[in-house]
Amino acid sequence: MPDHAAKGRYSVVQHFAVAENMMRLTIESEGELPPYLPGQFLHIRVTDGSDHLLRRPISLCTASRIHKQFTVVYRISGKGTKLLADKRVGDTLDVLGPLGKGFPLHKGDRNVLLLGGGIGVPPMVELAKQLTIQGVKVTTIVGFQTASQAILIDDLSQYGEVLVATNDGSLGQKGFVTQYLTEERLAETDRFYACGPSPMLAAVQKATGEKAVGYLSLEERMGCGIGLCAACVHKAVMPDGSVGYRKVCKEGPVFAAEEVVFDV
Amino acid sequence: MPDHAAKGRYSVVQHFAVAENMMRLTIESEGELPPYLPGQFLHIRVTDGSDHLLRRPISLCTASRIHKQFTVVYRISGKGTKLLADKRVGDTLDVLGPLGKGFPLHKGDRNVLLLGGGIGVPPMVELAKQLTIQGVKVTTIVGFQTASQAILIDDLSQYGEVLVATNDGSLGQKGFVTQYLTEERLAETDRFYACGPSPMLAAVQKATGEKAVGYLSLEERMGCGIGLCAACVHKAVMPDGSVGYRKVCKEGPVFAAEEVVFDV
Amino acid sequence: MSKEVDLSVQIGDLQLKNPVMPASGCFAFGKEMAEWYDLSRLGAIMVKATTLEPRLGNPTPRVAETSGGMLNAIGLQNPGVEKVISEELPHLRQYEDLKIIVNVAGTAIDDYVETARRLSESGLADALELNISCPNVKCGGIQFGVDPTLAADLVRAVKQVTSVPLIVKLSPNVTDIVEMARAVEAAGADALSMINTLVGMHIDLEKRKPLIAIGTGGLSGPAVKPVAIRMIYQAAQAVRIPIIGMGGIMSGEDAIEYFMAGASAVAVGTANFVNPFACPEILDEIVAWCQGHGVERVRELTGAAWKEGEMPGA
Amino acid sequence: MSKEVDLSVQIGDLQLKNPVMPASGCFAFGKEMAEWYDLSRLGAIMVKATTLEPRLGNPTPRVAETSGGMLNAIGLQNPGVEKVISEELPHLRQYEDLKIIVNVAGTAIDDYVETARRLSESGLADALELNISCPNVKCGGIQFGVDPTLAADLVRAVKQVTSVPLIVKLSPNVTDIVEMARAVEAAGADALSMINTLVGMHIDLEKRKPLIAIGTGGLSGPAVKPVAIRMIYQAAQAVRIPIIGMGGIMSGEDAIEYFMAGASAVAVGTANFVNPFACPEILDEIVAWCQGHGVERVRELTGAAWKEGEMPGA
Ligand SMILES: Cc1cc2nc3c(=O)[nH]c(=O)nc-3n(C[C@H](O)[C@H](O)[C@H](O)COP(=O)(O)OP(=O)(O)OC[C@H]3O[C@@H](n4cnc5c(N)ncnc54)[C@H](O)[C@@H]3O)c2cc1C
Ligand SMILES: Cc1cc2nc3c(=O)[nH]c(=O)nc-3n(C[C@H](O)[C@H](O)[C@H](O)COP(=O)(O)OP(=O)(O)OC[C@H]3O[C@@H](n4cnc5c(N)ncnc54)[C@H](O)[C@@H]3O)c2cc1C
Ligand SMILES: Cc1cc2nc3c(=O)[nH]c(=O)nc-3n(C[C@H](O)[C@H](O)[C@H](O)COP(=O)(O)O)c2cc1C
Ligand SMILES: Cc1cc2nc3c(=O)[nH]c(=O)nc-3n(C[C@H](O)[C@H](O)[C@H](O)COP(=O)(O)O)c2cc1C
Ligand code: FES
Ligand code: FES
Repeated sequence: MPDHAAKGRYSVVQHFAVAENMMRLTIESEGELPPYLPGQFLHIRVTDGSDHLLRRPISLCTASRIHKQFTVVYRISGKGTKLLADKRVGDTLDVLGPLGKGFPLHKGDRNVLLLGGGIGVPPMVELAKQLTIQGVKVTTIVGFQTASQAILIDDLSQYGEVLVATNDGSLGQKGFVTQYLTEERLAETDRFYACGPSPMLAAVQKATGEKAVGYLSLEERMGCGIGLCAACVHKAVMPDGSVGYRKVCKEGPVFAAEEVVFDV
Repeated sequence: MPDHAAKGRYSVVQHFAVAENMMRLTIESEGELPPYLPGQFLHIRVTDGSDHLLRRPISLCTASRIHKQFTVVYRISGKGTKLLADKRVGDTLDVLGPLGKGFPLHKGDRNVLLLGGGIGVPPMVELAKQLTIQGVKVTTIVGFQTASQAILIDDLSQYGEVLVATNDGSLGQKGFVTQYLTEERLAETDRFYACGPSPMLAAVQKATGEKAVGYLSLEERMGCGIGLCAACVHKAVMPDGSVGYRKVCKEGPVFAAEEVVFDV
Repeated sequence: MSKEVDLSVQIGDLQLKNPVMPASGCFAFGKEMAEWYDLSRLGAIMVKATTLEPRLGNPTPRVAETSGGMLNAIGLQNPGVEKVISEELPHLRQYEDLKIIVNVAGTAIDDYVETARRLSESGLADALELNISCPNVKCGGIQFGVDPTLAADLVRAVKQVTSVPLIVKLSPNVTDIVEMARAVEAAGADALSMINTLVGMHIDLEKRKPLIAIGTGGLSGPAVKPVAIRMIYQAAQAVRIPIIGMGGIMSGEDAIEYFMAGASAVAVGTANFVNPFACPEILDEIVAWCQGHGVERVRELTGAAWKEGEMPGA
Repeated sequence: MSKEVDLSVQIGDLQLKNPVMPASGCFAFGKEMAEWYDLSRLGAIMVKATTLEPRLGNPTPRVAETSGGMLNAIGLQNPGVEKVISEELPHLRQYEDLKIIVNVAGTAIDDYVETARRLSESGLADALELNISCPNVKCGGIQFGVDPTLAADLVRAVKQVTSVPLIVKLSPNVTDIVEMARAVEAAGADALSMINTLVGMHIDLEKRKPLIAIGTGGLSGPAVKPVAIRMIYQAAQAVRIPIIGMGGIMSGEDAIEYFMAGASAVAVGTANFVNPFACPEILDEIVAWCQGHGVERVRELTGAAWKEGEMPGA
């Protein structure tokens, strides 16, 4: 089995609510952790039976190799995440991954911008951590519907300035994350990394345009999570330059921003 | 809701192995226990999801109104009972019942014979208890494949003599429970109560014949357990004297021995 | 307090106070369930298949569990139409506004017609459900269920002797459900109920033979819901008569899905076995869903998932 | 130590070292899975549907979860037969004794024939699987899958241009599976694979429209197993050609059930999504089951659940 393909049982060691319908889950491996990158996702079974067959993709939020722990933060949004939320400390979980292509780190970057919207915020934590370790200055812009849904601001603040936007203005500035993408800020940014709902990513792509290079992490419904089924495709520029469907689970979820094609 | 129709959630308070693949499970109600009779069964969901839809019928073994507890003893035989065996103390279970017609107790009986084979032994415990409380002298004959599968002999011994038969002679006498049904014993028996696999019950019916009256508790695969689906039928003499199919869940599982018709 | 939701629906000439009823064969003739709750909570009751003569049904085992569902092969066990009329139906009249829908099965046009005629004349059936789709008996009517011409002939014949609304229950074991739906509509059906069970099998590995005594059984439960939703979505847009939807309904949300696919009412089968209170709980959940989504009349939901411009019979 | 179990099976002229293979569309062209385990563990591999021209496939969402199963509407996304031959298949030749079965899809007889011809001539396909049953594309071959005459015509035409064994994949969305099986056998099919997916739908209640972008999708997973087992049990006794069984196989016991129903080999689809190691684990479980039950040759199990005297083609 190569480095990036791992299947394991993990024990739940922490599991608690961090905001309205948002849970923070820490799981621990018996053996060593498989290799991981910020932006990769864990593919989690929510039952052992055949009731909910498909795994749920949840981004890695942080990891600790020493403690053999992965942490994810997820929203209870449907039947599967509801079942997941019932798991108690001591229960075990069947997890694939971390899977997919994570956020590439570039030597020489000095200032980077992280953009997270809603449940796109979690992957920014491990990313901010790794960038900081490499001596990169990190600024994070996060957006939420409303204050009660805000997550991980404290975690992110450890690694640099955090700017907040909420749709209703109940926390930080009212509006979207893109309002912080001023000409000035983009000019001093070496690279950006974004994760969030499609409309946000499309807006980020538009706002950055020629002004900054960066990455977008996409979300699509998945069948397998490992490149077998072609369920998770998103329109993107193909290696040959044409526009086609690329697999988010295997070729992504992280794509170079300029490669991604959004239907308008 | 009438007395005999109850649906509730119970907490697991004890759950442990009592023999090879045999578990003893005690569950506790928050409120008062519903009414129960020996010979009735609990209809237990083994998952909350739609994976294993059907409930599993398990006979009441003993009950304690003061502790609000029911105890059952069951064999791990298939997928559902395997899942049931995974339940830990503190987990909750969705239970219907006790359901069905239990063993009728008759005033004036002085000597009764209980016959249990394999997983037909558990209902004899509550029956022996209630008979003893009414001052009836109880003799119990139990049969098992082999010594490692023997269950509940100590429990039953509290209420009178227990005679044991095993197919391989590893405990008690070698052979079947019917070997104990001597002319003499039947002559001094006011009534018998039997539960076990069909071949045993057919043998008991044959051996007792005109010599003793009693009851047989039948086992059939169930859909609903409450008389809706007609899955659980067994051939029996109908009220009008003809032979037809009667519902084991609702009209049984206990039938007068002479009513039951076995296909030979 | 939340707004009242108008639950009434119309199935042809049959006015139901609410759209939830137990499915045929999953509620016997109602007596057993009456011990659990007041049956007047139900919009209607679809009772067990009734045949001209008494039927003993199939040998056991008659049921098997499968992933997300179950197989059954009861085999139309019932006391015959005379006893159904004299002993099984009268007690149901005590429940206010509970419509009685009697499921009619048979082997040939003659016995179907005679059974339907007697039930219609009895005054104890508010509607008949023509079971042309029971997969569990040889000559049990399934040949009608998979052949549009035979089905239409049967519907026409039964229509002539009955004065109550005629609901035709379709089998999902066909290549073209729309063709079947259109055929029985053209022959005079007042409504459709769909779906009956899919034919399936489970093999007992130790015994090396089918677990169900007669071999095959009918698959029901959540496993079949996607097939039922698809068929109703297709059929409802091809006919003008209303549809009672069924197949794996376990919750209010499942029922809402059926409405959106094109059903006007729903029947609950297997769920009753899992939870005796399934029907009233599903009804409560429908109400809660409607209140949470600003839906004032449940009948507005029928066909809500159709593409713009797709109208029934259009 | 337990006895060795003879796992070899024969599908027409195709000799397989063991009876387990991934099902088409559930394993891409093998490259991704090769990162998880050594593909020589598999008896064969059924690769993704291949069409004459490249296909982009359907818009997303392409999958939905259902009780005990899933819906998919991928829409035959593939790079076209030329690229499949030049880029996708060659790497599979590195695996010892791994038979390559290429799933062929099309819209009309012509393109099916041309695709099959090129694959057969490439020397990279050990067998072809004719996909006449994909429910997820308009004109995607499903018309062939539900009409015995059309299916037979197609099989005859493809047979003329191919020299490798031809497996025909049947659709379960038909009234009479036996008629379909007989028709393609008579037309020259060397084997059958069954079943493809059942057509289903799931509605997104919040959006009030089908969740799958194109509306319907194909239902797979444990939910459909009873239907597949029943169809194989019926078809296997009506034809003489061997059957590769599929539909909801998640464990070795499921595979054994397929053998007993009449399959000679099994294909594993959805289970790969749940557990990447599904195929080798199922193979291990088959071995363990055989050892536990004194079965020396897995092929002895084929048809074990048939009634005495029921023999294939008899
Ligand atoms: C690469 C990736 C990373 C993600 N990271 C996170 C994260 O860190 N935190 C978080 O809260 N959520 C994350 N999501 C979204 C998360 O996967 C869905 O919210 C979750 O799968 C919903 O499952 P459910 O059981 O609640 O919903 P159900 O409706 O029961 O799910 C049914 C099926 O649909 C899929 N599905 C439903 N909604 C979505 C969705 N929005 N996106 C993808 N699949 C969906 C499910 O996976 C499942 O297969 C991520 C998604 C992807 C693709
Ligand atoms: C009235 C009654 C009382 C019973 N009391 C006891 C008891 O006290 N202790 C005990 O160990 N067993 C008892 N049984 C048998 C017990 O119900 C089965 O062993 C159990 O249902 C098997 O379930 P499973 O999940 O292990 O098997 P699975 O094979 O997963 O079950 C699949 C389905 O078949 C049914 N089924 C399988 N085997 C049987 C069987 N032998 N009898 C009835 N249904 C079956 C299951 O209920 C389920 O619906 C009783 C059965 C009945 C009818
Ligand atoms: C045990 C059982 C018995 C049934 N008997 C009948 C019947 O007599 N007549 C009929 O038309 N349908 C019968 N059905 C089919 C149901 O009415 C219903 O169409 C089917 O079960 C799908 O709904 P469900 O998934 O909610 O059970 C029966 C189903 C089951 C499970
Ligand atoms: C995502 C997905 C894609 C599929 N693609 C194809 C295909 O391209 N060609 C084909 O013949 N069958 C295809 N199938 C059907 C499977 O090969 C198989 O027949 C079906 O899924 C039943 O098996 P399962 O329940 O094990 O998945 C596909 C199934 C799935 C789930
Ligand atoms: S989810 Fe299967 S290919 Fe991406
Ligand atoms: S189990 Fe349903 S009637 Fe007895």
